[in-house]
Amino acid sequence: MGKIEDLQVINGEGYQLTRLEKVLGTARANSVWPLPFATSCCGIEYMATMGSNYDLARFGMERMSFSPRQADLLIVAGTISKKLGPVLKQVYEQMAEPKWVLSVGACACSGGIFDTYSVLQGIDRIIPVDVYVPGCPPRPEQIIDGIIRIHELVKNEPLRRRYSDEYKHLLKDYNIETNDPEQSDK
Amino acid sequence: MQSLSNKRKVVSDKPMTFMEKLYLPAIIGGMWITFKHLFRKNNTIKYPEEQRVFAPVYRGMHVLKRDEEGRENCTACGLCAVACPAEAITMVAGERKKGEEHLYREEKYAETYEINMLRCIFCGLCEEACPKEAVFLTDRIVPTEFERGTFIYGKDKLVEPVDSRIDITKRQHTGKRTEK
Amino acid sequence: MTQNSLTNESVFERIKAQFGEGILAMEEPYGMLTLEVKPETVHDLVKWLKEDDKFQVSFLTLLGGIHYPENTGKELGVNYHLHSLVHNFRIRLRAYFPIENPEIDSITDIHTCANWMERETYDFYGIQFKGHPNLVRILNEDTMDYFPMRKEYHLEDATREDKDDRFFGR
Amino acid sequence: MNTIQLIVYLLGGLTVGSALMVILSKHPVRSVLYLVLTFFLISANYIMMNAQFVAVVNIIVYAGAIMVLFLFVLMLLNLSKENEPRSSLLVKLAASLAGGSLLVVLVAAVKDSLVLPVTGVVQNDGGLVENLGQLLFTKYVLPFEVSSILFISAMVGAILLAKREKQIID
Amino acid sequence: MILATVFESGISIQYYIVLATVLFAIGAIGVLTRRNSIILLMCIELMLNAANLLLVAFSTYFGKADGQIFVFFIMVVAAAEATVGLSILVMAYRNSRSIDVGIFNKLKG
Amino acid sequence: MLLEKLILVVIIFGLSLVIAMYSTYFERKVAAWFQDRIGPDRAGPFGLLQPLADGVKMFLKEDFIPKHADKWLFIMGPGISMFTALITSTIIPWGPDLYMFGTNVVLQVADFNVGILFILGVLSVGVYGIMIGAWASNNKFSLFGAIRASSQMISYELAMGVSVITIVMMTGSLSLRDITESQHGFWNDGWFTWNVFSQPVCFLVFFICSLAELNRAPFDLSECESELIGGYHTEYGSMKLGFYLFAEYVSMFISSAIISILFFGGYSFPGMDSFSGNTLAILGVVALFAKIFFFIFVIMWIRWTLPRFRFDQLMHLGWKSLIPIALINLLVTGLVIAFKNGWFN
Amino acid sequence: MNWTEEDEKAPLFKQNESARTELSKETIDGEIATLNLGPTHPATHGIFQNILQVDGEKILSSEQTVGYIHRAFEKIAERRPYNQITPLTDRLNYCSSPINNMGWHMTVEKLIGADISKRVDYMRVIIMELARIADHLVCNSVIGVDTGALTGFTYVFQEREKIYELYEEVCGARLTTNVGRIGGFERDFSPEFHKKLKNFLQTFPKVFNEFDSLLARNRIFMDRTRNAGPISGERALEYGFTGPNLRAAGIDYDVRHMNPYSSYQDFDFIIPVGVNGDTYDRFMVRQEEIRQSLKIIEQAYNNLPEGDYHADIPEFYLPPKDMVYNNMEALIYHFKIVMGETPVPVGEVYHSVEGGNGEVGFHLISDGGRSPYRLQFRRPCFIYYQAYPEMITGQTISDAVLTLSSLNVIAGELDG
Repeated sequence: MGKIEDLQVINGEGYQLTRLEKVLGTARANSVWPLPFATSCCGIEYMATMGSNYDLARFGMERMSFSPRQADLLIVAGTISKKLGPVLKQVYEQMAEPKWVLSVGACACSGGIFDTYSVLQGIDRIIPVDVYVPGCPPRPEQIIDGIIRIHELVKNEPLRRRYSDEYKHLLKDYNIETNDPEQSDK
Repeated sequence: MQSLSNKRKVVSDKPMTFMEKLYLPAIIGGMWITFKHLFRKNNTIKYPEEQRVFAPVYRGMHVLKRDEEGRENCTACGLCAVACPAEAITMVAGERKKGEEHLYREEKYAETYEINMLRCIFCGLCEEACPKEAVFLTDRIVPTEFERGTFIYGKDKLVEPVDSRIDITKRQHTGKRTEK
Repeated sequence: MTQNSLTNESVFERIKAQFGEGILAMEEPYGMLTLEVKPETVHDLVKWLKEDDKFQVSFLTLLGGIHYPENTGKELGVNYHLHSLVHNFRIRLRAYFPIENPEIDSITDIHTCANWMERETYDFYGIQFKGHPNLVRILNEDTMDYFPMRKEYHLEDATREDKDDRFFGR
Repeated sequence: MNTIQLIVYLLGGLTVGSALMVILSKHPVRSVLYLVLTFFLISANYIMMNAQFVAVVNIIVYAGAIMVLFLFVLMLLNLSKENEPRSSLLVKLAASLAGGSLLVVLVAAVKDSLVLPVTGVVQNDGGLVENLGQLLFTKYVLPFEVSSILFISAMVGAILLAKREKQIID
Repeated sequence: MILATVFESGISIQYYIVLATVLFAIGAIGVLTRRNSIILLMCIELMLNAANLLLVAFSTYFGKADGQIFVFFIMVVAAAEATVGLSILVMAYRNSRSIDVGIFNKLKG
Repeated sequence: MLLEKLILVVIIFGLSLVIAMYSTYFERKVAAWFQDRIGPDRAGPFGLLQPLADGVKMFLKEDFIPKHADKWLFIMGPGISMFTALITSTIIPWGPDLYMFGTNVVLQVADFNVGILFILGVLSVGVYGIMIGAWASNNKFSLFGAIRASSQMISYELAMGVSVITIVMMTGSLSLRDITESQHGFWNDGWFTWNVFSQPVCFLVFFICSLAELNRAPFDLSECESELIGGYHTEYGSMKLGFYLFAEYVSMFISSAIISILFFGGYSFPGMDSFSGNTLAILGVVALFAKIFFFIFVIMWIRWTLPRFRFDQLMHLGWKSLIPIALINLLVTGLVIAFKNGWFN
Repeated sequence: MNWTEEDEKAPLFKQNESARTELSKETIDGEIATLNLGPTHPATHGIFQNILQVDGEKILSSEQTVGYIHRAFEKIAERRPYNQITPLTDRLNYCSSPINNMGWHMTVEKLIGADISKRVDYMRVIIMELARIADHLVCNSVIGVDTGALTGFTYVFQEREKIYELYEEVCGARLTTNVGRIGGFERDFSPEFHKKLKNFLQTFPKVFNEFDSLLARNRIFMDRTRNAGPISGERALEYGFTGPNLRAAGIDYDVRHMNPYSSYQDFDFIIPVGVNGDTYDRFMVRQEEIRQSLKIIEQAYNNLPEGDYHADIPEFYLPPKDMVYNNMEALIYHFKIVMGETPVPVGEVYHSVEGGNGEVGFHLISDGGRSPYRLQFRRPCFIYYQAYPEMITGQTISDAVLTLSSLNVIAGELDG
């Protein structure tokens, strides 16, 4: 992921439309509701980020939605073991489009020091990741950095990107079904 | 069971008083506490605009130091790689050729020196392990990225530029830590 | 502070008198009484220690396996750390058995908390605890087909590709 | 046909339609919802007849309380389409026939027996609360009290019935 | 804000009689056809409501409030019936795992 | 006449929606102030565009209906919630009459003669939105939320009704306009005119019950996220969730209005007799809104201070404390009224 | 996460089939629902799954699945040199990592027989008690959050942030501190640390009392927590409880008092205990322990002896950098320590410290090699979490959530 610029070229629209998309994108970026999938140490730092000193609410992000249906941003913070992998994938699949993934901390990004038989070596093996935040655990500053990156992404993302072939292809690589509105009736 | 120490004190056996049973006094008390906070100055650091000052010994992004003459300190001894619990450091040693004395301080140097910032746990063991005062952690934070590949930091990102040195003098792991 | 009224010697003597044959060896590394016990004796000994009025070794601190691939016939072992809170006295028991037939009596009927510890030990080392109510894997996936803590198995995840082993001196 | 007539006939049609849906819906939850709709429409009829108080009370009591109770029980029992009991086609047919003939007989009987005086403009404020209150607490005070007793006994009975007793389950 | 009554605009009382009768018959048919006992109870509620409708209609027609008073009594009865009926159903469901009316044939001695 | 009412309806609905929108913003800000934080400040100046951003986000979100959900009911649930939340606003008297364009504009959509009963009726129907939506989602946590919500609402409606009856007895009318008028001004005959001073217990009961009916903390059991994830709206996303959340804030606005009317004199304010005409009308509307905003703030304040009840404790509070208190209060009030009217002589 | 019927058929759920069969067959019928609390339910702060059988709100039985973040600490420990195990211990109970760090250092020091000075002991006590405060603050504020009172959480987290700053001054990290070395500390307390610690000792009690009065005597909170997840002292011992959870059940077992380490015998502190072992007791015990910790910190800080901040063990404690550069002997030691070549005595040692959640033990078996032959951690969470089903049976779902948060089960420690 991350080739947003390319996609924008592909889906190039008229100037007015792009402008509207910019406005909508900015609005969307200011209301990204996170789903904290916090398993271990990074979860505590995430709590600190939510706390008064760093105040994630400034970005309109204090409404945590533990239900994947309502979330826009999946924050994976902490070790994901191979046992937990399917759960994470399921949560990702349950989220409604558009959705983004922030991988917080060394464990989620790459397994960190836990290069062991039981730990998944990076969540990007099972779900697509938009932004990586290094650190073990990252400081709240870094988590906010990552969130600002996500906001950049949201701002510049064309509305139709989620229907593009590239995106479908990407999900197919991960064996994730796209939940088309037509399919969900069944 | 009898007391194992003689210092025990029961802390949670106070029965509810009548006033407490009425709910309201405690509720009003609680609301008064929160109300007082309404007028208190907030403690928030507006992060991207305001930055908190990190401790001088903060373990953030690494730097490969140069000495006073601008030569790289690293001699590719590999101790940092051995000391790394996350096995995030990779290096290839190279022999210094003639005419490169202004670049490298010792006869050997690191041709490539890579830290996988996604693996790194910023424990600071590499800094301690380095006998040449070459690798240090600094109070800068590693930026976030979109791509996984960009987190393999090579010498281009790690070695400090000659013209903008990174101050690590406050770190107590530096050579200034003389004692006795 | 409760006085440490029990000494290693006194405890050992009483145990020896009671279980004689079952005790194979006695050590005192760093002051902690360590007994090597026949696998068959462990259950009775733990029970006796708990029920004995004088000792009241009623707290199971730790239970874990160990693997010595070189000790033929005694490859696998189980460590028990017991603690008498009243006397503040700690004792370590150990039993070894061959890797072909790693079996020992479960002590879940004496110490409830041994349940998960035994499951964990089974999960790690494949030690069978006879009489355990539900001896299945606890930390690893049910589908795992080996016992990861045995010395012959690798620690690392085989799928990691961002590492070049030549540089780590291992 | 003036507007009010139109509204009244429309309301009547809708009422009958939604009442029909109550018995035609496959799913009990939908039946409940259609019945709620029916009650709303009946309340609308009451309002058309200038009986606002009865209308609102109808909504509060039927839609707001009784039907919530029904829905609640349905949710608690977690009934789905699968375990919905079905009657055979024959039974359905016979029942519809019987019901239909009942309808015909009723309508015929009621229609024929009616010899009502043509009323002029009736001074009607019967829907207002004061009148109802006056009547309820003077003329009908005994039935009122009796109904409250009925209500209490129904409550006690319901609680007794719903209260779980061990031996009944076993 | 008092609406004029419908009877002043030319609706005859027969209309309400027929409407109430139809509703009553629908309820009756429901009772006969459905086997889900909760729906049976609901149909009984419907029949009671048909009666209510007629009572209110006559009460308005004659300009006397007595009819509406009876509506309240019917409501009380309906509420009582619903609570007791539902609790019996829940009870029966606990015992037999079904809400089919057929289960009540066990009541036969 | 009809056009006038139509305009009023549009204005009131629009106003309710705007106020609900900004209540979400206000709630976040209030929470932030209580917690030594800043709150939303990045969307627009002081974060004022935050509700708009949320709205746009929700509109653009994929409209998802879970596979096992009952499709129509799933869509109906939020709709019913929204509808019942909005419909109550029609009978609220917003202020004294306004003279405009030569006619007398009544700032009330409908002066329903059984106004209070209407409110109770709508409230009792409001639970359907939650129940239907939750049941249709086919999710156990939702179902738990629905069961909690419905039993909670039914139970608290009783105490609420009894406390309302007390007020009705004091006033002798079910119309909200009459109730407001009976509390005219602030001080009359050596006593306060507002009901809160003569019926403090009744006010307390009513206030607690309206918190429970609103599903607000400390009674937010049907959606408490630490136990039931999202409660009844667990499976909802996009605008349907938005409807639910919106409905909550609209109801909050309306209940604050009703509390102000029943106990704080509605649009009356101290010294209102020295004004007349349009000035009085406008000042009255301002006074009512000031009271409404104060109660919205109090409700939020309570939410960010108190822990929530457990379900059985909630039921105990409702049935064993509030209903008896309300009944005793009713009895005492009745006796006092009877005594005043001289029925004992 | 929400498990719909579809999800129950997913293979993930099938994995735990073996565990589910334990539930008695009779209980599963129409009125009794199976509720899946976790793995990603907001109440299971870490990751563990509880399959509850509920009748209405009442819990009839439950079955746990753990191991969702199993990271194989003990296996890693067999492959890493002694000094590289410190970062591992950070991640056991990450709410109070310094205690684990220190416990590990003390274990190794016990093995090699190092002589630790009083100053190091006292410095360790200060850091460990700060960690205990941080740990208990997380637990208690999360109990508040789970009861719905979010505001208290934000108040104490501001103070926790100050503890982070203190850690940062000492070691350079906030959460996974990796503080201290075998033999002492890597550096002395900086002047900034002294300033911040004094400030913390001054401001903390006020904020803490505010938090306390928001919850402790509020009837709603008391009703919620009293009799929620109770356990008797005997059962608690049976289940291997230690730490605050055991003390809440009325048994005053505290490693700091029973087997004093790091000069804890010098300090005067009481051991708070509860009565019923319910959530309220656990909450109150932790509250009181925070006060006691503050007292200990004050005592240790006021009596901080002069001296060196590390023991004189050149084989294990890294020499200063300039000596490495100039002194051959230091250079050799440096290489040996970093490569893990220093000889370690063969032996077996068990050392335990009072962690945030109870007795954190290190059973270290050394064969003289560069890494431990076997290192087993006594992870208190793992041991006592098995009591959870017994504690919540017969309680409501709300109680189960509260019990879970008041037990303070840290997933990292649980799954090892």
